Amino acid sequence: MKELKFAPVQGSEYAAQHDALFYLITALTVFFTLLVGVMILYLLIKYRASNKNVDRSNRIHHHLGLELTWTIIPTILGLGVFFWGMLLYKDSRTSDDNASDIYVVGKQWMWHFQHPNGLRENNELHIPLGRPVKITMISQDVIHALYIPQFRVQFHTIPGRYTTVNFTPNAVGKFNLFCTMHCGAQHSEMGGYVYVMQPDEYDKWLANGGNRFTKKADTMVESGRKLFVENGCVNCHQEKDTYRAPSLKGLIGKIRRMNDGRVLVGNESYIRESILMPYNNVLEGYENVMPVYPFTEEEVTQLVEYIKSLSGVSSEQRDARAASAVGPAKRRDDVAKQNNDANITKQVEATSAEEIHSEVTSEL
Amino acid sequence: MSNVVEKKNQKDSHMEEKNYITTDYTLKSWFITKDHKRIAMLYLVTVLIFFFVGSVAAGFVRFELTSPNGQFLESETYNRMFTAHGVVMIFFFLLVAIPAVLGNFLLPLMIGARDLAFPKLNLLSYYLFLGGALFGVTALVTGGVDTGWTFYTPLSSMYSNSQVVLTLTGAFIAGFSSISTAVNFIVTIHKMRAPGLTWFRLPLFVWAHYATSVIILLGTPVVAITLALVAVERLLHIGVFSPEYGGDPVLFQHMFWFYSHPAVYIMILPAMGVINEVIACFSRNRIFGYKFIAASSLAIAALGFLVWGHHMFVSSESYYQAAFFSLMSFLVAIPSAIKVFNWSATLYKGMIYVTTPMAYAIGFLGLFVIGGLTGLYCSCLATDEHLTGTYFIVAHFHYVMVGGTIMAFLAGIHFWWPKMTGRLYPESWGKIGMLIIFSGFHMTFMPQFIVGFLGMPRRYHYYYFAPEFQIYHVLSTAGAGVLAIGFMIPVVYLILSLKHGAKAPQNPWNAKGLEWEKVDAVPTTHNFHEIPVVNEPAYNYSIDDEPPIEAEKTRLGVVRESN
Amino acid sequence: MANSNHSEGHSHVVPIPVYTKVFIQLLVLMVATVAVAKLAESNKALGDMSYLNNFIAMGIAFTKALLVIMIFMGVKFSTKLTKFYAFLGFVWFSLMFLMFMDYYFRKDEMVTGWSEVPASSLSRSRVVPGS
Amino acid sequence: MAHDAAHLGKQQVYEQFENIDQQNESYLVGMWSFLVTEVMFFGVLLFSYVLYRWQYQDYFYTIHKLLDVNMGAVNTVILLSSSYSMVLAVHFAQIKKRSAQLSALLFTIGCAFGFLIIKYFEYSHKIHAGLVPGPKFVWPAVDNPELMANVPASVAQMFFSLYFAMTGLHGIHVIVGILILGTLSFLVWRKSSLVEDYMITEMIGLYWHFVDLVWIFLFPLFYLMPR
Repeated sequence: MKELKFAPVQGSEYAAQHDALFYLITALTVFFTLLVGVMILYLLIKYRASNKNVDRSNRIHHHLGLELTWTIIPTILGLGVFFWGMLLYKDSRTSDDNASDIYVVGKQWMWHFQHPNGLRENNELHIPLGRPVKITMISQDVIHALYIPQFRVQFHTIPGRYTTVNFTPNAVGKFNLFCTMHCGAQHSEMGGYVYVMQPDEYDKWLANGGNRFTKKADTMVESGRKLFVENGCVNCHQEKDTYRAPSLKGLIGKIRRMNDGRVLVGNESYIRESILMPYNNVLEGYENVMPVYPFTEEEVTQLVEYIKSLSGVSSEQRDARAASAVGPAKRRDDVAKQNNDANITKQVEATSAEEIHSEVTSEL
Repeated sequence: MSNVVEKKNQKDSHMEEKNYITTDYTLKSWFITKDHKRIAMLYLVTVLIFFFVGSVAAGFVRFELTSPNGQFLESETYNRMFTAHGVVMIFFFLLVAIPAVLGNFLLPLMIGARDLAFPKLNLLSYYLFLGGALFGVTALVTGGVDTGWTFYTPLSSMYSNSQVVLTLTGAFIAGFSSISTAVNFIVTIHKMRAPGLTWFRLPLFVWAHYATSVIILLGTPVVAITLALVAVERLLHIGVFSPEYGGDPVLFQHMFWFYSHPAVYIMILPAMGVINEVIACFSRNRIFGYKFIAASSLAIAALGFLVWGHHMFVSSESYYQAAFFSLMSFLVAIPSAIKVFNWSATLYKGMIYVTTPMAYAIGFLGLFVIGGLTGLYCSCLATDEHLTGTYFIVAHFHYVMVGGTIMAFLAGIHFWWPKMTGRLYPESWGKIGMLIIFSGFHMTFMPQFIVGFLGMPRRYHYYYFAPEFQIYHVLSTAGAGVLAIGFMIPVVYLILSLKHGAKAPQNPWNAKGLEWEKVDAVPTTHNFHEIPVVNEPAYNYSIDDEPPIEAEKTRLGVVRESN
Repeated sequence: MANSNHSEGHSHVVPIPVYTKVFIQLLVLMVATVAVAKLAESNKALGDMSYLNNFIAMGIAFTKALLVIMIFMGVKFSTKLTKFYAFLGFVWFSLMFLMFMDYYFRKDEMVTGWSEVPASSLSRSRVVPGS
Repeated sequence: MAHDAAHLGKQQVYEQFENIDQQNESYLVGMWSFLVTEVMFFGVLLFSYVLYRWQYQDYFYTIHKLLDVNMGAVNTVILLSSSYSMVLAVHFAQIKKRSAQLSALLFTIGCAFGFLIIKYFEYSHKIHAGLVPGPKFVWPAVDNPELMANVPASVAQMFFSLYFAMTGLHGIHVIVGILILGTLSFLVWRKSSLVEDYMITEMIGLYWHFVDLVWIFLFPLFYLMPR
């Protein structure tokens, strides 16, 4: 028989921070439960009706001081817990700049993962130790929720909208992967495992094309490029802006104005919406001429990666830059330093963003 | 119908009026009654049937979970079972149990009125409830629903192959029953109080029901129209909530929880009202901090509408809104804490008789404190990220709803049983039943906290991915067995007491309040022989009050004449 | 009973000319709102000013609603209790617009949301995903 | 207590009430709290409308041109007039001018029918043009295909879903109103003792004004469509 467990393994950096808060609230819960419980039992016994030898004179029925005490103390404690929880939550929801991207499509009833190098996995996810991960998720049917208890993270996977989960695994092992949003008949079978491996083992695993695939698949960028060419996107979206369509180079992070006056930023969601519902966001100065392409969510993620690569920010490129700078070891500080270079390009775009901003504000 | 004057004359000439039960024995007289007490009894029978149905479904669920690979159900059937459990228990039991049964019976008695303001509307609300419930039952019989009681889109609107529309119709109609009851209560409380019964002399039970009614009034229409939109979407394939058609599934969650979180307060506020009455009576003491408790009821009702977002911390709600709702959720806990401390303080210098209702009230405190405090984990953003959607949440809301509402319901049923039926229940059996329910409850739901923290997702049929959860599920199921036995005990002795119970005197507990002091042992159809005039505060107890009836005199088979 | 001896309030009989005046006001407002809308649509010269039609149309709707509630529905002549319930629904309905917070804020946060950026957040545009 | 009742004529005081004042005020509060639920009821739809309009602002603006402003305007005038005749009915009920009350009520019912007839023309036109959301939705709309070509069908469906949901729910309220008003007129015509109490007319009036109130908001939101 397995030994009795009372707490899940702490598999990520966040898990330890989460548990600190968790045990603090547990302490508060136990303390107040005991406080009320002991108080009630003591009063019950002391003032039981059969006990006539107890002073019951001078009863009081209200006492402002007491009321304020037990209003204010719980409020302060509650606010403390609130702020701690809020800050921690913010950390866990913010992705690390160096995080490796992994795309997930949730469908009834499986998880479909794509690594940037094109490797795909179903209901299994292999990741290296110590490397921050940003999972970008979308559902192609109903709402699911990706949940990895050992990492203490969970978020809904919603149709029509990208959501993310961020974590940095810091323990090697096999962890659970669950769907926590009821999604139909086989909801409880929509699960699997997350394998956290030593970085060198992981590199080996990657090089071998994972456990199941002997043949190396196209990277996501390559697959995206193929889709881009095969579907004729390249006819309109060319190197330079044409009268029919804008260039997609440097789209990521760029802030542009639509023909109805809204100002949008180019990110994954923007690209996705422009592919599936091109009529929704038409760039200023262009006509709505792009037809709707019925890509699957997987294909869309590949196109997203490809279009990101045009801006030089696909995961693959970032990894390659990091690798060329510091060799195979992926120490986070080094990667961060490396990434500053990438930021320079973005600074340039940010200035143009500021310009648009001032333009917008002056108009308002 | 006649004028008031004539009524009073009649009463003078018929001093030996029959009580509301004996006034007419025909079945028809029950089914077209406009008497709030009879309607309350109709509700009582109906909700108990639904409690049974919901419990059976829960039994299937618990039994299935004793093995990581399930016992004998298909996953489809399992999903229908837990949905049936949720839908029946919430829409057809918890939301109506205390307001429609105890509230209906007691409000006019407590405020010195002959009936609710709109007796016909009251009867209509019963039939709406019954109609809604029948739709629900039809849905269950013809295949069930598999979406969970939350009906999240697009699963419910586009993907599910079950009786969603029927169930939604049932919930929709039952919603109108709630609304008409709420309108009735509000008007009654505002306009029909006896002379001298000012707001701050009202029993806190009445305050609690007032707050509840306001919530129902403001919340129920929202969920009604939202569910109707889902049904329409299912039938016509239009997309207010479906991303394929440009809609937003998260909007449904906002609208749904806009009502369904306050609905939790619809369940718990009347329960708190009951607890006030019971604790004050059996500690022979005025409720400590009357005004704070009254105000906290209203505070809960108001703040309760500002916390719906805490059900959506991980459903792509924006960070800033999540923070706002988290803050409000911490604040809404404060009024509940105030109530708990005030109840404890009421015991101080009390003359405490631990009768069955009092035992249930203490049990309520024990469970509600745990349920309320575990709410902190769920309103705190960081911990909720891990715990939401797991068995931790399941355990938490069972502690609040079952531990809170059902314990209080049982406390109230026992407390007012003599008034409702004119019979006493056996006191010793009452306490045994309470102890079994209390311990069975902890056995059932304590393991679920642990297994939830370990990461067991809710609504899972199989958990072969993590077989180490099994031990907790087995413990929980064993506890559920104990709980089932516990619930059977009161049902048996209460039914037996109808025939064999000792006759209740007018005021067996020597309690204060119009319903005990100014009304016959079993109230007559129009409750009061003449409208009482109130000139003292509520709960005007003193230590010199007579003790409640002795336990020996309440055994089944002992017949005592009413005084 | 608490309020048994007040019989002014609700049985207040309002003279017909009051109603007629309100009715005429309503009709005038009605004509005004349609006229403004048509003007805003047809007159290109107004250009970007046409968004003002927003405020005018809704402002007129609120005025009309207030006239109906206060005079036709007699809230002006009724007790405080009635007044309370008459406005409770509207106040509470506006609470629902808290939901907008969600849709508005979702655009500019660390959670990848939709892609619209409100002007207020442009200065913080470096938090965009994909960076 | 009973003197009031005697003084005010045959007004019936039900047994749960002490006197006519209490009863009337109870009715009023009850009716208003019912209207609170109605506000929340329409509120949900209104919110959905505002949200999606905010998201698809330009498209909604384009689509709204398919609606006929003139029909909407005429309907608004009709409803306003019916509200006016309704207050007159309440006024005559208060001063017990039964025949005047009856004619005011009949005028109100006539207006309600007028409203429905115009709505019928509007709806049937939309139905013929295939604008009912669902599998048979026709888009771009036949009325103005060039203008509508740029508008995605899903947004148009959303617009018309909301349009039919809100005006439909309002229409149901009008029909219910006609039934209640019809019953009331019948009772007044038969000089039933039930309507001796003007409160019944007053409550039905409140309901009817609420129906008017909803339309006061629906009209600019859908037909004038502020940009």
